[in-house]
Amino acid sequence: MSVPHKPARSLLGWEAAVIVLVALALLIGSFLHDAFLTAANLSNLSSNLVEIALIALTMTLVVIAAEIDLSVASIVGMCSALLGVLWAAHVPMPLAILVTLALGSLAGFLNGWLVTRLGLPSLAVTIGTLALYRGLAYALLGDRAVADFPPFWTNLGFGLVPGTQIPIPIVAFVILAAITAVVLHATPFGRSLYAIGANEVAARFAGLRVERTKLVLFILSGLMSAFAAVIYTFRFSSARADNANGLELAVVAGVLLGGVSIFGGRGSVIGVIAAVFLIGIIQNALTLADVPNEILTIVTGLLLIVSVLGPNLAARVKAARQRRSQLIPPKGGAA
Amino acid sequence: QTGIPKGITVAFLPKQVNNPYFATAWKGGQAAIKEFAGVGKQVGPSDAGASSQVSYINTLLAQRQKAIVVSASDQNALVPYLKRAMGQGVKVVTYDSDVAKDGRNVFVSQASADTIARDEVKLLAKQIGNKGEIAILSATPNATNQNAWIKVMQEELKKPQYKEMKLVKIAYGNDDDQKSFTEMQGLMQAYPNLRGVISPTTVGISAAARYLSSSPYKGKVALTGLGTPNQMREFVKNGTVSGFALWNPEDLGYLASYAAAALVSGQITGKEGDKFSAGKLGQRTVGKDGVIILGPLTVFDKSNIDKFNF
Amino acid sequence: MTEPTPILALRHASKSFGPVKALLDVSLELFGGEAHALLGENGAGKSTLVKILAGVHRADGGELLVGGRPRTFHNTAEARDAGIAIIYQEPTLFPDLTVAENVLMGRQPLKGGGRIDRRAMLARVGEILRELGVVLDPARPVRGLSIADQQIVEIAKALSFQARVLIMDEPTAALTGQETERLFRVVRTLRARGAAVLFITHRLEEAFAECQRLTIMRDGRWVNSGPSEEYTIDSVVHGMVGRDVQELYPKLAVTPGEVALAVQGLTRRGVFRNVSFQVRRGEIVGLAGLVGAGRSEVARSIFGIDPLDGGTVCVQGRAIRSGDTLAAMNAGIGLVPEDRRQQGLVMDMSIERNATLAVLNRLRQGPLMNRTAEYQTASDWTSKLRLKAHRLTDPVSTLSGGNQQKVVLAKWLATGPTVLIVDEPTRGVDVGAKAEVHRTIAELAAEGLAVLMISSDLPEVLGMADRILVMREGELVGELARRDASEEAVMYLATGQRNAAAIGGAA
Amino acid sequence: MTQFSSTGAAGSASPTLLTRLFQAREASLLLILLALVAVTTAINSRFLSAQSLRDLALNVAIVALVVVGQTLVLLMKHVDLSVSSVLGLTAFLTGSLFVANPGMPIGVAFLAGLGMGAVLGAINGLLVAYGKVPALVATLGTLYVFRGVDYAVVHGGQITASNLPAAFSGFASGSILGVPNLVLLVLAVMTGFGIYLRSYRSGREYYAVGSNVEAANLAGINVNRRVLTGFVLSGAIAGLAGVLYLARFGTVDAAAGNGLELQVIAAAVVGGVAITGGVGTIAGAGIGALLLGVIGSALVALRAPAFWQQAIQGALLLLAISIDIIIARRAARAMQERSHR
Ligand SMILES: Nc1ncnc2c1ncn2[C@@H]1O[C@H](COP(=O)(O)OP(=O)(O)OP(=O)(O)O)[C@@H](O)[C@H]1O
Ligand SMILES: Nc1ncnc2c1ncn2[C@@H]1O[C@H](COP(=O)(O)OP(=O)(O)OP(=O)(O)O)[C@@H](O)[C@H]1O
Ligand SMILES: [Mg+2]
Ligand SMILES: [Mg+2]
Repeated sequence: MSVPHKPARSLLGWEAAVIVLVALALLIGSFLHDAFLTAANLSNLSSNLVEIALIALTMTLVVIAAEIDLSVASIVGMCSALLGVLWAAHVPMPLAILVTLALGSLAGFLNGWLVTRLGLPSLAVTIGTLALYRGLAYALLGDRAVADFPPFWTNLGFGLVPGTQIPIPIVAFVILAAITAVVLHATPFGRSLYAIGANEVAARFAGLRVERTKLVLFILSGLMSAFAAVIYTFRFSSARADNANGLELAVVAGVLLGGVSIFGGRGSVIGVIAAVFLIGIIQNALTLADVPNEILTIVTGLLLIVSVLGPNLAARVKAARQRRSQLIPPKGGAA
Repeated sequence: QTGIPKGITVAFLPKQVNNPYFATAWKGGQAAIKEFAGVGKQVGPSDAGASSQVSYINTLLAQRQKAIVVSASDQNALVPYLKRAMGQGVKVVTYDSDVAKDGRNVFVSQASADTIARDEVKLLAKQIGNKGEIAILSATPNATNQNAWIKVMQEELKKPQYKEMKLVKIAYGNDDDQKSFTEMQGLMQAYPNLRGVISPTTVGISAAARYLSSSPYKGKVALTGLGTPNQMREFVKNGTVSGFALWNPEDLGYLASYAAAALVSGQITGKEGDKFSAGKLGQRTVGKDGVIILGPLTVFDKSNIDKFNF
Repeated sequence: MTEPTPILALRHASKSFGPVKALLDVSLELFGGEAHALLGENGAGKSTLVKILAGVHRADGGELLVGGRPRTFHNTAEARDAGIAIIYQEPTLFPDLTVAENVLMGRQPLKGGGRIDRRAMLARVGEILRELGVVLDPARPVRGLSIADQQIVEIAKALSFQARVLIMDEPTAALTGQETERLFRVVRTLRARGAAVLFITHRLEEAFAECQRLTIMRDGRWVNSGPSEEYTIDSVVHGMVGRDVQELYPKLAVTPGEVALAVQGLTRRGVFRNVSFQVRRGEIVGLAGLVGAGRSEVARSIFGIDPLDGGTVCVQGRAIRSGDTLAAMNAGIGLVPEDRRQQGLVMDMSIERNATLAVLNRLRQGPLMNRTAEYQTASDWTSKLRLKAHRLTDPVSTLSGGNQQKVVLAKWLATGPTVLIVDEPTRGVDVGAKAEVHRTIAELAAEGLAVLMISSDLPEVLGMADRILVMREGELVGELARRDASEEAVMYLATGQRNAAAIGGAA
Repeated sequence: MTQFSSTGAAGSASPTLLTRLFQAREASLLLILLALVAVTTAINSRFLSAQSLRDLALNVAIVALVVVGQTLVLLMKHVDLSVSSVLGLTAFLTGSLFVANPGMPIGVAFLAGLGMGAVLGAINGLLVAYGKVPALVATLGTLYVFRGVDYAVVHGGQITASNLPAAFSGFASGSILGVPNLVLLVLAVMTGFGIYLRSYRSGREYYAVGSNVEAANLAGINVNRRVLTGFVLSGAIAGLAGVLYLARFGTVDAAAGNGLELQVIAAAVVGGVAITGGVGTIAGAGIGALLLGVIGSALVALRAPAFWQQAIQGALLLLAISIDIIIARRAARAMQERSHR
């Protein structure tokens, strides 16, 4: 059987490609509209992406371990609703945030428990909890919206680092992204995720705690979603049950575009970050150029497809060319 | 003759660009912009989420539009961003669905919440003889307008003349045709004694009417609410629905455009009592809290429905 | 006998995978009524050759003749339709489908309206299995079958249509004597009907016993071919390895030390019962038995992969928690599992990453990985085992079967275990490498490692073990000291029948 | 080796055990379903009225139809997320055909829906089979693309019942012996594919491909063609569902079918179709769709508070798949222990 011959380098190639595409998008964007390459616009653009980017970090880990968490957006909604309820009940904000983060972790724990204990496929489990958590958001907050958050806190979601155009949440994102990258690429834990994702049985036979690792990943995913919920709530100064509806697809799209294999075992943080921003930049540039919304939707879909199709076709062309060149003189003996 | 300079840029930002209701409103808005020789466009998300509207506000700001005419998906979420826009000299008009009042210059309201809610209750009460169980089939649970109207309806129902009417359920069709359809069907199952339904949303009422018209409850359960004549014509004629109401969404957009132009040209500032001329709609006055009211609802029934086409 | 035209011939075939030249100018001729053995070290290119004959790979150069006429197979269906039946090295079955459907996939018997005739299908496969002398329910799903049973399904598949050429890539690696003997009986029948057989094995005795002709390969090149009478085991080995191999079973004499592994009353419902034994430091204890006796299951439970229903496992006197692999590893147990593709390796990961997978937590500096140590560990052990690989950063999937096995061994030796359980350690490993694996195990034992060796290769168990435990149907039925052990004695215990010894082992 | 080999159990005992096991998966679902119906009816007798059964069947019909196509794809270890967009787009385009040619016979509408769906499905199939794009990625991409095209075509417009010819509306509201036409059509499609998957060589190939692609290749199955066919069928069925959607609801706007893909996958999974490929039946998937539909209606009929409905639905969904896997696990374990005596 022919083995899919995809050494690690071709992945690096894809990441480099995404980064080049980001640069290209910035360049083209600046031609499309002169307001594009302004600090204010870039600041808005990135602040609009922050929740997606945050959740994409943990989603990267989850997908590399060959699982998926589709319930993230619902966790955001549920946690946002809880934050609103707590605030409306006069719970002090720091405590309310802590409880919210705890609820997110709990939601992640339930996902992880169902996946690891009962051995259910995560796609099925998180489709179920997608409904459950969104439902709980409505159960918590119903048709109400809580909006009277104190300016100190909303400024954390909305404001800029004094003297700059950098949105405050982006600072949090940069820190968390760095931590995630180090954990994934340079620690035994990160290493083990690749093995678990590529062959769970072999990972278990190598003494890796597959179940526990996955449980941790789902908890992290829930926790990160809760953190994103806090930022979301403050950024819009609005706690509603339908917050972040449908966000999961944007997150998954970013992760896949970033070169993470949906089958697990392959991917990197930097690629995902580049991809999330690539989507954001393209959408922003096209919106500025008054390209209608439906085209944006199409472009997002095409990007996703091309991100995998492109390298596949390139590899095939390369292989064909190699075969042709080999027909001429075989060099050297056996390797 | 209007005193509006040429070339004013006006951007419409509806909740959803693909919604037929907003498409109609934009038709009116566009017509007005043409009349005062402005430059108009409509942009917006395909899904009704507050966060997607925010990114549009930001790009409109970056594009230096003179006025933004927005129907808000969330009463609060847009406020900080709209404030920033106003801080940079952009005039903000809300239409159809308002935001907190410091987030805009004026709100062009289809009708006051009180009028809408009262008229709806009155319409239904007449159809069921002020008696029996009723339900409301709303849009999304967070729809600002609908929630405001429902609140007034609940107050209204406490009045003595409605004491024999009992609101048993508020259902949500999420402004999704299929969901509204099945919600309506669920209502009939869960509440056998239901006499009437109010659906204050154009998507909800047409789906509900469609369900009723093909069910044994046709003509037995009254249905009213807010709908467009084109959607409802068939059901009025076949006796499923005897009457419903709406304003003219085209006029709503038209008025919003003129309000935006009046703000930009400095004719009004949004103060109570400011007056401006709104083309074919004549002279209009800004009311309390910067609200400009389009006018009373039109009630549609067998006798007049064929006179309308929207 | 005049030389007839070969049924199948490969002339001057070459094949490269990127930089790896798997085959270089290899020729082979298969004649009707003859069995032909293809011999060579791991990675010599045998499986690659098979896959070219099967239509899986297309050769870069050379030609393929079927019945004297040139052919090109674009896919496996074409090869099959040309009458070539293949048993691949690794079982390729549909775990969710029944045994019968696996055997007849795409060729299910039909009844009216083109619908599948289930009853006929079960009957036909039942018959083939009976012919093979195997009790295997054709209606059960393949999932859950042991490797050996899977191999039998593969064999049944190959026999299920009237093949003119039967190609078998190490079909016996997972089988014990009896099953092997039954397979050979079927092969002889086929030969008598005029079919040609190509047989790949690392058990040279089998090649000499069953094959009329041999072809030897080394490093992707053809070395020589000829009637088997013209060869001796030594000349074959020399041809394969290019040098003389030292002793195949280099067992070193050791005096056993303290008890390293002690298991008491191990029970797993429905699988094995009340298994108790000890392994001392320096000792190599063989665990023999027929396929399906439950040896691998015992090993898995000791290592904590499967939970126990009863009994205790102690390493150096300390009990370890049941069902906890990490605890078993920390206590010093290592397990080289029997199924290297599923259990032993992460096929898409590099050789280096695989070799260090079990020691990740040791290879770090503070919380971060130490890349130098990582590379060092991997290259140490792989070079010690003489791994044949292009680069350590290549995916394991590009290695030949035997070299893959070496990577699994390297992974476990890197943990520096006190107790090493090896399950079929040399399955599919060539003689040269086998000797190396044996030497490594013997040396480690001499240094104080306790080894539990599960093997279906009786000569290997006899040659390497200090003591031999025998299992039958999930129970430990006897123990033999090295000096008392013989093939007959082991087979007697394993089968409970005296005459069974006659067909024990292929040697 | 004889009696020591593998199962060891007497050859005749296992098949009955096995068939029982397979039946058990569907039987357990049916049992849950019946219990739910019984409880709901006990509390609200209207739940079993002819009208509400009709409504229920009609509601489930469209999801159940799309599930058939999804099952084909899931069996091969792929997934088709784009079905909702395919449905929305074909529903609108078919409606537009009626607007453009008011006299169009309804047979043509069905053919057009099938055809458009097949073309869209072929795009997915080509991407997955020949472009080697993982199905989740490819169909998530086309989910966006097809919906985007839908938005662009619809552009704030809408098809309403008044645009549709009387014959079409008549077919939609008609019934035979009290069973709505739409439901009959869906049942026919399900039965056809059920038999096809069970008893035809090419039907079995779906299982083979999902169970082990390599083995399927070696068995001479043209995997690429099978995968392409599966996606084409899934698309065509979603297209047909689009036509039925148009017939059933009369109104189609740009949002038609939005989010349906998760419902469909949930139904298949609840019905015992494994996301990991190779396992499942059309009957099971159909029962899964029915179960989800019944849960939805039962909650309404039981007057569950509106804001709790979705949460309860999610919880029940989780419960259903959990119970299913636990039963399956028990059965497998029982079989293993039995085979070892
Ligand atoms: N798909 C592939 N991609 C890259 N290299 C491959 C591939 N298949 C085989 N090789 C390489 O080709 C060479 C020959 O491998 P092959 O599997 O034919 O050996 P073999 O003789 O069957 O060995 P063994 O006895 O271990 O099974 C090896 O070096 C192997 O690494
Ligand atoms: N993954 C599995 N799932 C279920 N049953 C299995 C599995 N693997 C093996 N078995 C069954 O367990 C029994 C014991 O098999 P085991 O592999 O332990 O035997 P063994 O003595 O190690 O033989 P082998 O030489 O094949 O390794 C066999 O009857 C087999 O069918
Ligand atoms: Mg080989
Ligand atoms: Mg074994």
